[in-house]
Amino acid sequence: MTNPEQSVLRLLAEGEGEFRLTDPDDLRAWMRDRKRREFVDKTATAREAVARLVADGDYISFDFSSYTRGPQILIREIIRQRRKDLWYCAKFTLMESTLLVAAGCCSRIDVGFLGLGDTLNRAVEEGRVQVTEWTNGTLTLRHLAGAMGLPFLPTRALLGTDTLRYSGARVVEDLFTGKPIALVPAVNPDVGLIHVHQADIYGNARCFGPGVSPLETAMASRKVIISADEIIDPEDIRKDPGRTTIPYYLVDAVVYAPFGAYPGGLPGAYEMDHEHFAEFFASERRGGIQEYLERYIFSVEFHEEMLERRVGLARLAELRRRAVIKEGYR
Amino acid sequence: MTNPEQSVLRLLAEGEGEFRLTDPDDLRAWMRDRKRREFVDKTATAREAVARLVADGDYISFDFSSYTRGPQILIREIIRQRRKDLWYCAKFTLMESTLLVAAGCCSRIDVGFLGLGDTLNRAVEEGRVQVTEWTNGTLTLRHLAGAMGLPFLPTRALLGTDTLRYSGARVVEDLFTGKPIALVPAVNPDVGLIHVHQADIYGNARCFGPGVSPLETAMASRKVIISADEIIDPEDIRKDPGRTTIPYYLVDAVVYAPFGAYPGGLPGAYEMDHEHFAEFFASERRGGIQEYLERYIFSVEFHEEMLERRVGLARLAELRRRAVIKEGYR
Amino acid sequence: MSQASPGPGPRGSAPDPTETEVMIALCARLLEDQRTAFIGFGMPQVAAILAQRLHAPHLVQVFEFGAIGPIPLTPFVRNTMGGPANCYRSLAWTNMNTIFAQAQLGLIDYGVLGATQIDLYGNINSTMLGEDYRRPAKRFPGAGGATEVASYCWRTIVIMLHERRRFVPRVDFVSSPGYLDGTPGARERAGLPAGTGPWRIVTSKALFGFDEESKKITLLGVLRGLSPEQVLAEMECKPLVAERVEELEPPTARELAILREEIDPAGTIIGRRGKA
Amino acid sequence: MSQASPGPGPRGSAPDPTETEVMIALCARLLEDQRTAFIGFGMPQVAAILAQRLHAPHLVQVFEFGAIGPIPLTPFVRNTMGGPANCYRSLAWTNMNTIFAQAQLGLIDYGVLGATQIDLYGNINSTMLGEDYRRPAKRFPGAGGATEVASYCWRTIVIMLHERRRFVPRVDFVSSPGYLDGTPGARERAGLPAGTGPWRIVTSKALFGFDEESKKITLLGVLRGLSPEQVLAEMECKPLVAERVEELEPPTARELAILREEIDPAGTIIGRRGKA
Repeated sequence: MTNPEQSVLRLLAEGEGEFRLTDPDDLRAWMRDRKRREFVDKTATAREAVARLVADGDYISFDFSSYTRGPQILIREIIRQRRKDLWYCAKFTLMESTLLVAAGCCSRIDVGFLGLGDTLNRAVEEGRVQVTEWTNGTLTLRHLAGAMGLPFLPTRALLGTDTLRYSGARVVEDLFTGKPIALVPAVNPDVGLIHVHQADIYGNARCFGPGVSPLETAMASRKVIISADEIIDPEDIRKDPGRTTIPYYLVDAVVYAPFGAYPGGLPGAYEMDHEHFAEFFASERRGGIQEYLERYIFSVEFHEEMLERRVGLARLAELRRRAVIKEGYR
Repeated sequence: MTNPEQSVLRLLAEGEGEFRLTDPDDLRAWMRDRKRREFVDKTATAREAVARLVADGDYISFDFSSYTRGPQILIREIIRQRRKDLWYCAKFTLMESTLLVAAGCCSRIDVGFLGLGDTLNRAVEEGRVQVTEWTNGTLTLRHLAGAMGLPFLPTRALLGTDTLRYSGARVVEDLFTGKPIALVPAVNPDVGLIHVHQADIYGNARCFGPGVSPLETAMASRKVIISADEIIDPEDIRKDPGRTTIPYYLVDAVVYAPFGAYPGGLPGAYEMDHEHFAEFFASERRGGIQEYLERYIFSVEFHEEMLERRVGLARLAELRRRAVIKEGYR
Repeated sequence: MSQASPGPGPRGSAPDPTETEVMIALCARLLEDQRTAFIGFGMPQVAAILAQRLHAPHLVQVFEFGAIGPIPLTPFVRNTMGGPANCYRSLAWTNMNTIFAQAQLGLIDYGVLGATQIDLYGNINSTMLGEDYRRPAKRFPGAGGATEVASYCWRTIVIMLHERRRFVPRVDFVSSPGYLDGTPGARERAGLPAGTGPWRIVTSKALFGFDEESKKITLLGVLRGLSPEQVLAEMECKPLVAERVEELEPPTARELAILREEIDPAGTIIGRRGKA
Repeated sequence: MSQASPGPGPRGSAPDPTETEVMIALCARLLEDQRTAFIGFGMPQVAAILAQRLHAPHLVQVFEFGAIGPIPLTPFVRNTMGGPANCYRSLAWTNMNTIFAQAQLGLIDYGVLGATQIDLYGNINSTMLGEDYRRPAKRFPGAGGATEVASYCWRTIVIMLHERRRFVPRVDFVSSPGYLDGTPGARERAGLPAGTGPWRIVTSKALFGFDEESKKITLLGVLRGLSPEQVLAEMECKPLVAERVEELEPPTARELAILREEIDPAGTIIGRRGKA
């Protein structure tokens, strides 16, 4: 089984992309000292949660998607509070990178999928935003590594690509098979932003339907803000433990956020607002993204005001009405 | 971020335990050619499934536990068909290793937890059974590696132990942090045996409650036999996709097996039979394991006959009655 | 072909197909029933639904956020790959690490991807144009999940609008791997799973495969009414040409009816000039 | 101490505790409320339940098959760690890879384990006795999940029957790591998580910690009525002795009442001579 010649794992290639190296022992000390095991009420407004938990320069990860169950309320609040120099993980997102870059909040993006449109493309072309190349799969795998408290995980993706060259991955000769394999470093975001269907006040959270990596993102992140369309009784969590997605001790704040995924949808609860996305993409295309930011973020003080004054309850009711497919989302 | 000196991952230590190396490409070819994507009725009797899918010399993995939701019907059938030279993965089991060894079916065990009692201890002391040392956690992690189609996964367990020395793990200097880390090779069992609450005829399967690694075991194994306490309509699977544990294309046979986990319990359906376990341990202690095998396995032709003639419907009804805790198990 | 917006014509005399309709119909025909297929965003979704409505009702679609085996509801809702209509009646809802693990393990037969630019060896660029990565002449959105799909699935199908600049001798940036430099075993040497790679390219004018030896794009078929020369003239790179170039039937009346009446009556995908 | 089977006596005058009851009560007292604790099979389960019923109602128990935060129903059902009574009202039901990942990540405060044999540096042997691994004088069941618990949790508590042969200068086989050879940083040098290791050993006679410098077992307390000398005489290895050795109160009437009346009225655990 073993080859005595092979006393090393040869490094075959190494990307030049930057990443923040996590020392698993530093991370463990954080998890020991900062993740509260007490059952305390963690509910907060979006404003309070972002003020307390999101700092300039933080690495931010978003879950699940722009169109479906995304923590849009939290992204808007981060922009409203004008955070700077964020490093954004675009592992399966679209709209948020445009908003963060246009608002001047974000100077680095791990791609995944950068997002569409000239706002972003020009920011990269002109060097205002620094991009590190990954893929949706490897970014999500990096979250799994981070969630496992490991420095890296192996994968057979990235091999053969130029993406590899501009990523932070390394290719080694596998000690077992002798074949090349890529190692991707863990990512441990400073802040994980996750929208869920239901959470209790302690942070036990449930989301329904497919997804990217809600649990891995919650485990990997140093600080976790949950936005929840519904707050439920902690006893309800305990009566159906198989449906818990995220246990409370991973969570630092719970924001009660009806329509928190708007303009995206929440499966089984409300559909995405296609008209709003059309308006967003149209503003982006005609160079009107600042007006969009002003209208939906800066000119309103908080989420509910935006919903009431910019979207309107009739539209929200219509989005709820359209959510006729309930199967499985409970 | 990168250290140009560090062009290799140094091998620091290497266990001498044997394992079957999986070449991920050979495994992929198997998954391409042997896992059926067609929706075909895979129901079979335990006898048929074991006859067709379990061969002498196979590496066998069991999920979840001896006391709870274990595929006991399939273990008994393997013994009844007197398979030889099996390599058994004792990742979280107890009773089965004793039965397999006492019946002469098993010559190697990956430990985990060997099981209790002199039958096993003597077999190891006398060299009739070869043991390779692992831990419950690293055996389960090896299944995850196998499930991901990877040659290995890293872990911070095994380090510092003698277990490491007699395992198949290797310790390297991590390329990212420079700290020692263990790499455990993937395991891809020849046969995965998994008991579930519900399955449809194609193999889509659901199990409820906590567990060891039903999905990882199903993904990692070349052949998968599901035993299910209930067969459900495929449309029911599609109406609640969040509850599917194992998708059909991983599964090679579905055995309809009411009380298939007996003498263990199935949460929400029936409790374990404490009296039976007491009888089993007592036979083991007084050297009567062959009588136990004869009574519960060899002298009956199939599972239902064993239940009827050796356990009795009154006892089974009592075990169902005791299963009063239903919360979450559906 | 007309670029006009389609609309249901009198029975049996549907208006000419759009380029997008051609791509989608040609792609749908390639998808076998009772096979697993990793479906990318946009046109691949519509092609998979069309295949399900026609010859492949048990095509098992999988998506990068973990839905397995849905039977999407129609009309198709643009953009909601992860939403309830597209994920309707799935066999399982998992997540990204699980589904990419299954693909890496060899369980997914087809991958279906849109692409911005491709080269003679099937390498896909979705990252940037220009000589210098640090100063891109033009930036694209990036690899997304296509790298995993193109690396792990047994047969990758790429859907592309047939435009000259999209087919180049060598892409500026390999975002998702094709046959790399085309040398024998190049993918395997890089560590990619053996026996995988781009299998077909479907365009609005033609169907391509890859030469077994040289790994070069090879013209297999052209849309009825077009000549191989017309097709090749619209490509910057020079593909091989199969000994017998098949004539590809344009979308049938049945394909078009399902596309226009059932799947996309609002024309959100098929009514536009296709953009991958 | 009496080894007799316990039974509820008249109020306030419970019969003498069994050795198992002593171990369980001493262990329960160490478990803080509102902390996470990885609970091993058997006595650790009963100790955790006792702690929950007394001072630690929000002790978050986790188990190697993935149950998180249950409030086990009593009477305790022997052997069903993964069954409905023990997993009752959990916060979440996960699986082994997930829960060991959380422990590896540093989220689990306490580990509580039974052990067969331990040495001066807290290394645990649950594998074999003898000079030659290939020819064991005596085989044990193996490491189980204890290696992960002892490697990852911040503070590992070991519960053991106080018998001479169970405390040895050096174990024949390190199944689960203590402080290894006791040299400074030995665990960290091996790659184990920094700042972890055995924290307390609870026996039927005494409580031990570990010396910060030498990492040797250190006697911290003895059960009321016993002298340190009596305790040390029953150990093959020679632990250090704290400057002030605490007198440990035997199980209180309240502890015993809960153990005997609520948790284990059938005496399946507490009524036997404890066997780890």
